[in-house]
Amino acid sequence: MIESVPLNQVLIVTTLMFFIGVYGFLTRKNLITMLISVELMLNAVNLNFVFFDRYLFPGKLEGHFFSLFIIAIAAAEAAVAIAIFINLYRNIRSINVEDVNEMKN
Amino acid sequence: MNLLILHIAVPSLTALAIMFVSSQRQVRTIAATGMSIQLIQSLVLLYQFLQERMSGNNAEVLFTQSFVWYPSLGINFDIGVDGIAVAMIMLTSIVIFTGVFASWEVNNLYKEFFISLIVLATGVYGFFVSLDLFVMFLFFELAVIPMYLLIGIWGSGPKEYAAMKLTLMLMGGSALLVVGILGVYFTANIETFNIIELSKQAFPIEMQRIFFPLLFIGFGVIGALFPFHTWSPDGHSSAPTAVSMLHAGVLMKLGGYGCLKVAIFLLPEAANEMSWIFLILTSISVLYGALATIVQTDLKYINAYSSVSHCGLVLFGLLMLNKTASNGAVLQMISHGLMTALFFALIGMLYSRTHTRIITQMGGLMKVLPFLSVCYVIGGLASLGLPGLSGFVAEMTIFVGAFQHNDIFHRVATIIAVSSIVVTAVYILRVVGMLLMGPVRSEEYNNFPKAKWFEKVATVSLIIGILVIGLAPLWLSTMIWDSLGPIVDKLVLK
Amino acid sequence: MGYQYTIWILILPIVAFVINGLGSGKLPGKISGWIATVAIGISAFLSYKTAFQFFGSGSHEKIIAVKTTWLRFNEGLQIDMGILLDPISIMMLVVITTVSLMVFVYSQGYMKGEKGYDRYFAFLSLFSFSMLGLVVATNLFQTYMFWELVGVSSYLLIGFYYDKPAAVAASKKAFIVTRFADLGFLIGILIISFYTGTFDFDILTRPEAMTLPVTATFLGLSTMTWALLLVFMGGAGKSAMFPLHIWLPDAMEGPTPVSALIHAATMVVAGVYLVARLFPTYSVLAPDALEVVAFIGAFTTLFAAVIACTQFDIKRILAFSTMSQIGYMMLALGVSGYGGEEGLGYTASLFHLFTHAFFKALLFLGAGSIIHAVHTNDIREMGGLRKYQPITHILFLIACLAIAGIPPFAGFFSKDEILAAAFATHPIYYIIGTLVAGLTAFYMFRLYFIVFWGKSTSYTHTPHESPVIMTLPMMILGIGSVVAGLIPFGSYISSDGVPLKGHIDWVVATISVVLALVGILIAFKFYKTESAKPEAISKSFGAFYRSALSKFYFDELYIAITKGVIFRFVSKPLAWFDRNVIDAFMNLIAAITNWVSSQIKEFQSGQLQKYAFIFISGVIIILLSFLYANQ
Amino acid sequence: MATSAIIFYVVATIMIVFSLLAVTSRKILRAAVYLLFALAGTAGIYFMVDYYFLAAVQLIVYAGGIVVLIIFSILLTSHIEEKMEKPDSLKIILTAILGLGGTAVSLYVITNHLFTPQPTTGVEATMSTIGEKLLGYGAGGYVLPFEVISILLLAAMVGAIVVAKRNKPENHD
Repeated sequence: MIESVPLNQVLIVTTLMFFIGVYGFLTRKNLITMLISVELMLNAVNLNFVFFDRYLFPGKLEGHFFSLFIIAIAAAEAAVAIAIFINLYRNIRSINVEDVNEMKN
Repeated sequence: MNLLILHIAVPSLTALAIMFVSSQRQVRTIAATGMSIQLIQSLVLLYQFLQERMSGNNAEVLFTQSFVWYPSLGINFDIGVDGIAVAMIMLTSIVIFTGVFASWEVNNLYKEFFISLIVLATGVYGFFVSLDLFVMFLFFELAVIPMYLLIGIWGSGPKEYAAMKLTLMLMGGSALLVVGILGVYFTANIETFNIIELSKQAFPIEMQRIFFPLLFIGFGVIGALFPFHTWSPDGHSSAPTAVSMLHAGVLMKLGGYGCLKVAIFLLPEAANEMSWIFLILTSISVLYGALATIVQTDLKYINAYSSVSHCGLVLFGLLMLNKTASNGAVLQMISHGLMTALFFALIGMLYSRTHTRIITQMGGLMKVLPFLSVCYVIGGLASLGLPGLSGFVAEMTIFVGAFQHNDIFHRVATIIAVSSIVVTAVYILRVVGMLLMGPVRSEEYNNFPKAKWFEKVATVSLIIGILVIGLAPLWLSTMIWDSLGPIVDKLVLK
Repeated sequence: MGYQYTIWILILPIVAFVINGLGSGKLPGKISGWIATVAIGISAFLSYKTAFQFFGSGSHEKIIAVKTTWLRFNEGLQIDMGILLDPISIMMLVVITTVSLMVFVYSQGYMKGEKGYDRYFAFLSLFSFSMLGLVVATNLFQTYMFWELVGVSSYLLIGFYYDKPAAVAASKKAFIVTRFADLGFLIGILIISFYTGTFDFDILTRPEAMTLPVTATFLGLSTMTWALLLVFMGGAGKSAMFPLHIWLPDAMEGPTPVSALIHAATMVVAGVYLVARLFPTYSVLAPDALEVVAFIGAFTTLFAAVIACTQFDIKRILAFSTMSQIGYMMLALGVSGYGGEEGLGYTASLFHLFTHAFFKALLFLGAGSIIHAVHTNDIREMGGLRKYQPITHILFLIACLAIAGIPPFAGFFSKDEILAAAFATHPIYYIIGTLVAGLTAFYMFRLYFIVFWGKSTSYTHTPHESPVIMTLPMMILGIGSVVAGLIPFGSYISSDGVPLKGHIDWVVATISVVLALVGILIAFKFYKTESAKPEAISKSFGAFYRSALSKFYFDELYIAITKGVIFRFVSKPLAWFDRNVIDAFMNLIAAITNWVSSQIKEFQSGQLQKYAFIFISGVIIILLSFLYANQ
Repeated sequence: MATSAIIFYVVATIMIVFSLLAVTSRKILRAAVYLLFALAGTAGIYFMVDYYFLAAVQLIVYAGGIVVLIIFSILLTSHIEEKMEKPDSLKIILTAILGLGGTAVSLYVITNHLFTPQPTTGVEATMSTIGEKLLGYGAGGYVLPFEVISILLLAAMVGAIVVAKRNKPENHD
């Protein structure tokens, strides 16, 4: 694949994916769907790391490890986020982002 | 140890010491002691300065010392004084010394009050001794901030409004200053904020045209330049006595001092070119302030507006851009500082007895409070320029210097400014007539306590200052004259 | 022998001022009066000594006895404090110290038991100091400084009874009017210093030494003329010349000895002295200005004399008479030329100043003695006092004869010289002068007859003669009023320093004496005994009489200008403008800031997605700008 | 065209389509499932660039862990049948413009930039290499980040438990 698909084209895919994530993050109201969008963005970034690693610095594994760590952190993030959502739901019976304004004022 | 560092250290330590005591008695004893030490060392400084000059030391600034502070930006804690700074330090010492005595009877949060007051004074001292623009500005801000607290907490009347207005307007001025200072710093591009170093740079005229107004207005705001003077009446009328004294007496002088030592000194060509604009503004402010005073009825408003007029004269003298008038301007700063401090002190003392500051509701105080009344008359006479008191020396030096200008425009402006002396006489005599003379207004006036010892200390020290300058002005005038050389010669040469 | 000791003439009064001022309220009994009197006494002695030494030496050259730099303006201009001795300053020293001494002694009786006795003597000493400093000034600025000090002492003394609203108002008025005139003086000084580069009388009064380019003109007159006119404005203010005269009648609110010293003999002639001091300058550089001096002098002398005929307050009559006499002096200066016989007016003017000091001081002290006895100022409530106050009566009569110009009293000689000088140059001024001589005789004797003869009023307290401490100084002044005219004044004082042969112009003298006698006769007819004639005559003058009685409504005019125009139409709107326009503008800025911030507060909505939206937009914009910059 | 390229394009299309569906679907559970496909596609691409370990981790952690977590939380907080309300159209348009703009800028940069590979010889991403690197503390070793991530995971675990656990009744008023 590395030989047959140029870097520019694979980057188009990750860019699209990233901005789809952005779109979702900005339009969705449900916190869980926003989390889904964040995961998409993270995923796109991960792909970028891997691509740059493979295409531009073959034989080095920095991108690989970065992605690995990002996946780990994403897992941690998702765990904490979902814990917060559930707690939130328990308290205000909603996980709508616009309803979360307890700390305002 | 360098005397100038002591000038900053002593008030700081005093403020620190006050923090550790609790009773009012202890607080004011410490404050009075600290400020007395300060006064004494200012006298020593004056003496040493004159001694140095006499022994032929003609350096631009004396007692210099430099501490590296923030090397990557070229910020140093540079200190050093010339004759003007020495005179201003002397003034500050007298005013803060008397200010402590004038606030002898502050009962509410006295500890915090004295700390703020002395921190304010520290800022003023720092401003006068520093040679580094950045440090200077830092101390300038240090002087302005406590003012907000002092007026907002211990003031009277619409104090929050006044405090906010005053602080915001001064901060607005500071904002212009920052831009101006940074402009100068980056144009010079020699990685230093030192004024003396910067003054040796030749700044391009296009750049000067931009930054001179910024610096001049920035300092002009605190020097009550028309039309940026309106913080003055509100601020002064709400401020507690000592704060009014310090503010009108010293803080407003930072404006004139800064205009001279920063704006005009560093950017002489633009000063030459643009002085006429500000000259018009200051001429207005001289006459306008005086005329607006005539109809005021609140004693503090009267003094505030007359300060506008007198401080207008300071800037007016500076803008004439010659040695004599600038000399007069500096003299006027000192003279007005003493005078207005005396007025505010007396107003505070009278207010503590009559509980009103409206002159139409008072009268005949001369009979019941002879000491304070005589002091008031002396202050008034100094204000209207009686020979033998400081006001005359200062005003005449300004007028004579200004009138020596070759340009007819400047001479006409001078005549306009001169005519304020009549208006001044009118409002001073109006106040003296309504307030002190005439029949005693009310029976209860007879129960007023006579002047107390600390009130006498405060007023007498100020009057001594006024008299010394008024009777023997030559030494002071010469001292200032020598220091004006580097500043004004630069203007003439180019 | 040097003249260094003259410094003590100045120092002693100021020392007396300081002692009395600091010790106010603490000094026991009458000690303050004695301190002041002794101090001025020694000053007087030293002045006489100076006069004898100076005039005895035969030379009339200027001598600078003491000089020290007080303040330096720049390389050229500086204020010196010094003592300049020349004929006129020494003459003034003698006049001032003499009259002061008399008034100080007199005051010890007059002010006995008054509250503020020591304050009174402190102020009087201050005044004497300032006045002495004024006359010995070596330069224009020193004159100005003492000029101001004199003004302030006058203010303090007029307002001596500070709990009397009328006194307070009068003192304020006096100070402000003279201050306004001083503004002119100061501007004049500034202009002069600008063109000549000096304040020194030494240079200013040597016209031959002056090579200044008087090319600049303003409204058709040279700037130097304007400068000297402005200086004269200062003099006119102090000397109560029309139209700056309005303060003098009110100044009579002060204690009577003060009026005698300040508002009759010394301070009010400072204007004359000033013009005389700068006379060479006026004469050579600005003859036009002298024309104005003469005109103002002539007008004032007539104007004041007319008003004096209608007044009823004894001190005000004397005040108007003072104005009228000073008008004479100004007139004489104005018509005088420089040097030789031409300079008769100059000599005459100062001669009149000299003699006037004696008889006018005497008149005021006499008036004080009368007021002391009857406790009123209104002459309609007096009458027949010759029985109760014989000494005062005689002395008052002497003074009246002197002022009326009856030979051989002092006023005759000086007035004759003035009229002669006027006759030689301007016939119109001569006619006015002679007319006023008659009027003077009339109103003075009107006063004299009403007070000392007239109807015998029933007094609540029987009037009594004043004590010796008051009558003694009056007697000394009385002697002065008789003999002062016999001094060969011209040989001491003349415009160019060359002695002037004094002689009496008999034609002029006869006419004026006859007119004076006519005036006295009319007064005798009208007022010797009560009669209805004056009433009828004043009725026949109608509106003119009424306006003269109200001093031609000048007070009202000034009040309209100051109160009405400046106070109401300038200051009030300005104060309003400051509060409601400039300050409101500042407040408006604050309000706008507030409004804007309340608007943009919405950005801080707490809505996560809005933040993210703006954040990402920002990132994109920054990216775009980088792209743009890299192209 | 090489087979691998065709496979890539197919996988890429699937990923993009499911990503779009994941952010637009109005049924929340479906969105989660679409996400799963997008993530799985990513894993596929990892396989294609020979990063087998990473692909495995992606499948296990993302697809197996996070998506399951998300689905559980959906089940806890939402009704499955419920359709989410549509966001207002202004918001959609603005966001779409923003997204498209961002895409355009990025694509502009990507297409105009000439990427030059660094000719380096190095290691293959075999399991043993990864293991050595991950726990190596010499040059090129990742033990420090590895440990840091471990701590982070621990902290996240504790944090998640603390946050999500039900408050005790006495504190619950």
